[in-house]
Amino acid sequence: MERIYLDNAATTRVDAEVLKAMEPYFTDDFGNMASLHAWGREAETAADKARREITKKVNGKEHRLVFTSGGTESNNFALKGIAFANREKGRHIITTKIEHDCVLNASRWLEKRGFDVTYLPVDREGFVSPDDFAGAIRKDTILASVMHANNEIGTIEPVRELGKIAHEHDVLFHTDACQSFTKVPIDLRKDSIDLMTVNSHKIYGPKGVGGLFIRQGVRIEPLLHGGGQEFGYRSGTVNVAGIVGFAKAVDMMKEKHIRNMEKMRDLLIEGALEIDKSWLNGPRGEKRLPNNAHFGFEHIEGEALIIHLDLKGIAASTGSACSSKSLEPSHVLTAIGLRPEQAHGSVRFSTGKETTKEQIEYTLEALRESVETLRKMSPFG
Amino acid sequence: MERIYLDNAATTRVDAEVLKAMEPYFTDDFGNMASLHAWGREAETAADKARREITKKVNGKEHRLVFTSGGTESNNFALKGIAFANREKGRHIITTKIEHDCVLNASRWLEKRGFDVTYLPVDREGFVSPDDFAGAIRKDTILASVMHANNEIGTIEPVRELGKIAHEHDVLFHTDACQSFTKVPIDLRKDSIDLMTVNSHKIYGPKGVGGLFIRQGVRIEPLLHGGGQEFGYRSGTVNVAGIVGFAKAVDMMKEKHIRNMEKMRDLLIEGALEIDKSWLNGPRGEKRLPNNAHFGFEHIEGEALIIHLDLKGIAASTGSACSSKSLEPSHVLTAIGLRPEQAHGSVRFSTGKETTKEQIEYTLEALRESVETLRKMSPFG
Amino acid sequence: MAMQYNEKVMEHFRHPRNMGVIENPDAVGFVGNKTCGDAMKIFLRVEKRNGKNIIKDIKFQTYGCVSAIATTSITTEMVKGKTLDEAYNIGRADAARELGGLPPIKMHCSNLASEAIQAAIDDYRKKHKNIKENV
Amino acid sequence: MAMQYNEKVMEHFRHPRNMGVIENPDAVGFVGNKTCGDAMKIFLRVEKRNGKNIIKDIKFQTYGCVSAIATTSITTEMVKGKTLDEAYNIGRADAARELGGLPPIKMHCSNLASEAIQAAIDDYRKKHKNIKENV
Ligand SMILES: Cc1ncc(COP(=O)(O)O)c(C=O)c1O
Ligand SMILES: Cc1ncc(COP(=O)(O)O)c(C=O)c1O
Repeated sequence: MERIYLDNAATTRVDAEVLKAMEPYFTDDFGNMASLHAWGREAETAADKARREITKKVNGKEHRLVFTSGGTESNNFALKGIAFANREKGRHIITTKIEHDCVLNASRWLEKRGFDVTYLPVDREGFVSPDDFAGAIRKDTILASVMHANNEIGTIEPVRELGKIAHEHDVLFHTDACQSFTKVPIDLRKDSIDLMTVNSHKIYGPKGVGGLFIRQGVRIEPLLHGGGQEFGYRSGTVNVAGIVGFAKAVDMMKEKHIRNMEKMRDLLIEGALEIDKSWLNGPRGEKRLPNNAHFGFEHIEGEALIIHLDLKGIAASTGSACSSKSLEPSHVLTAIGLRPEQAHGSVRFSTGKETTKEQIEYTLEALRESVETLRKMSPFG
Repeated sequence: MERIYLDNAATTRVDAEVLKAMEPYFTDDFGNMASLHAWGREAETAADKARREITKKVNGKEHRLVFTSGGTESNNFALKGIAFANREKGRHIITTKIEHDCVLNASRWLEKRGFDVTYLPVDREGFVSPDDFAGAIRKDTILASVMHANNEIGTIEPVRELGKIAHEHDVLFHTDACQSFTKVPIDLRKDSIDLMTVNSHKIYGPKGVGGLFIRQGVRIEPLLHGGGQEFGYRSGTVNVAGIVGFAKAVDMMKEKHIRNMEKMRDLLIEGALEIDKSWLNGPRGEKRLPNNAHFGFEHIEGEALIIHLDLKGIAASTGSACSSKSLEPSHVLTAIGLRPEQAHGSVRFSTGKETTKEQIEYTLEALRESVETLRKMSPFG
Repeated sequence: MAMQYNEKVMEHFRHPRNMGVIENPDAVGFVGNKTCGDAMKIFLRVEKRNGKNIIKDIKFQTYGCVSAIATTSITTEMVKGKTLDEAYNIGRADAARELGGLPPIKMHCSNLASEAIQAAIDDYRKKHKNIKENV
Repeated sequence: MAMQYNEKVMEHFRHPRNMGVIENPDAVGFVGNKTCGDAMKIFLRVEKRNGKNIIKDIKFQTYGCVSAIATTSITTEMVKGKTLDEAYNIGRADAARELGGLPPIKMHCSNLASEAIQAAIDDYRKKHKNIKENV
């Protein structure tokens, strides 16, 4: 049985060339960047080169890239670090209802520590309204955090507009770009971004590596205190091999890969919507992540569908309550106005640079069958 | 020129077999542990196996190993997590003057947040006195954090005794075992340890991977909030390849490797002390890390000596002020009572499992020469 | 957390036993709803044998996750041929045990199957009582 | 942070110019101390030429880090053959520039070399003044 991986939004395969680029930093140039000797200098040179290359991709001339252990750490660092460092200025933070759990749960933690957080609603396609955003800004607002693209339904938020509004009101602007980085253009300067979260394992790089771009001059408190690595912003022995792999992954993402994701996504959307009582969540076209397809199927429970597809060798994901620890359906699907029974029947397919037309055709066939089988099993079918 | 790496306390080469064990988890079984499908299950199975294997090494029957990005994160997590979760019980924490920067700086941060920290002194060999420890415990003490072995001078602290005292007073006991893990026996149960920090890159595993053992039932708040991975203790996509490498590294550390480190350490100590006006910092024998040799040389500035040795292909480290960002000599050397000029002239050599007698002989020859040259250059020589 | 279902659970999910409907059943039980993500319908054919009410045939329909489907499937197997009293006493823990265990977070899903059977038996008893009374 | 010294700095560290002592020097300058980790001693031989005081020979001893050693070395090269007034005006930035740059955190180390030379020149002037006065 061929196995078909359509869960690239969850994580990606490390590209063989990325692994090759990393290898010397495991076994040969394995030094600690903080060391004075040749091994230390080699490590530092490699990490600084990686830092420069990644920073160039997003026009980060006024920014410093601080390496972290991933998107979750970067988001926790950004929110808590800005909050604690600027609490004399104000205690109000703006974010949205559809952020990743790490932004939401860091925000909730800050609420318990005396901060006040506004969670902006979104429309049925998942868009934050710039008017709502502007309206939420208060005198004591210090930070706004709006994701660049949503990980479930693929909505690309109008960060340029939001960043501009934030800056007009002297509010720092952070965006979580874990899903969009290298896939959707972003420009730290033109998009008025003060802080941006990125990670490596969504773009064919290794897990356990991420970064936070920080505009120079922005006051932020470290999350990890210690030896003062990463310009004092993030202590801990730097994961040089991981960083080199991250930079290689960034370098390897080419236009043709994105075009392939997009084409496969569109084939999938077209085919899946031919299934009876199905619908697409999130927007169509330009404003959708190139690799995201997210469907609802009536009378279907998502976990059962995912496992059914899994038995046919196909990897996808669901926002169904049954698949989550909280037993609540996805907060994103709820935020776009789906009823619980609609959220339960949701499935996300995320295409990759290696996805083929044959794989999509096989997947559509399997999807049709599985939906039919499960509906037949159901008392509602 | 042969290159001789004697800075294994800073970081180690990733063992070729460790890398081999990791490789499949980069490119084949690359799934996200949180995914429902086959890729997710493979990842989870691998991580859980690694977790069990590592936990077994330290008799962690009542503990859960939570994977993190390294020693710095684990220590920040332990201190801040325990402090915040138990602040209704009390606000006093005990630690020592010779902890790693990440424990000290996390403690200082907690002091700014309303906690009260006692930094215990040590004797000339770096030992914490159990009497001092017992004397420092107050009614409102919630946590004591004492490192298992010191990273600079190699002193192995009497954690079993300290843990027992802590428990008698209902104080949680944390130990930072980054330097000693797998090299010096420890038993989470017998040593009365509630929390223990470990990491991978000091034992021939990859950088960016560590863990915190947490006794079940201990109240601790996460440092990284988010998707609820790692039993809800540490969010973020789990670095499966790194964890598999960590477990392999733990498995590969054998008695013979430790015996080799020890033998090479002793050769080095014997030879270096033959140099005029030299001395050993830290204790001798059983109570010293098997791979640590730490010397002082009068009239020598450490950075110059390290770079001199570096020119001869030898990697070592120093606690000299000139090598640090703060331009202060090492807090550990100050704590054991060295005068600043003595601290400036300090050098640490840390042997490894691959260190040979020939390398030690060459190193001693180089050391003698370098010390002589630098002393000749000095106005004090 | 990847759900680690065992072989037996997966076997019942892949090939559910007694899946379907009984035309003109003696009793029907329905529990759950779409909003909470799990719903089950149980159809019974009951036969009197030696003065006892025996479940002669049983069919089910389930909307829900893997655990819900597998526990309904195995529960129908377990109660088939049993008396109504015996069937009524088969609790949720029994189905999970018979399946060789479920992921802890999924234990709640196993409630529904026994509840659905109890609902069907209640339905049968209600109807039967009515019949008796009406005679 | 690994210190990234450039080639020229390393060359001066490896092969310090004018290292050593001058027997019976015309002047001596000493700055720094062991406690702060850097100390330097400068020995001068001064010659009058065309009415000017020229540094004819210079030697140094340094206790300190790579930057300290390299800046002393290059500073002695820079002042050799210069008049005392010229030498006095060579500031710390000059040595660092001549070396092609130092790691930012190490810039402070370059102070000491010019200070040591100024101390030696002060010593020369003091002695000389005394001689004049005593004549
Ligand atoms: C939008 C978004 N933010 C944050 C994260 C968390 O990143 P990481 O898994 O690297 O911690 C993810 C992915 O998991 C994501 O999709
Ligand atoms: C004793 C001790 N604690 C903590 C750390 C920090 O660990 P890491 O580098 O994995 O963050 C180290 C090493 O750097 C150490 O030696």
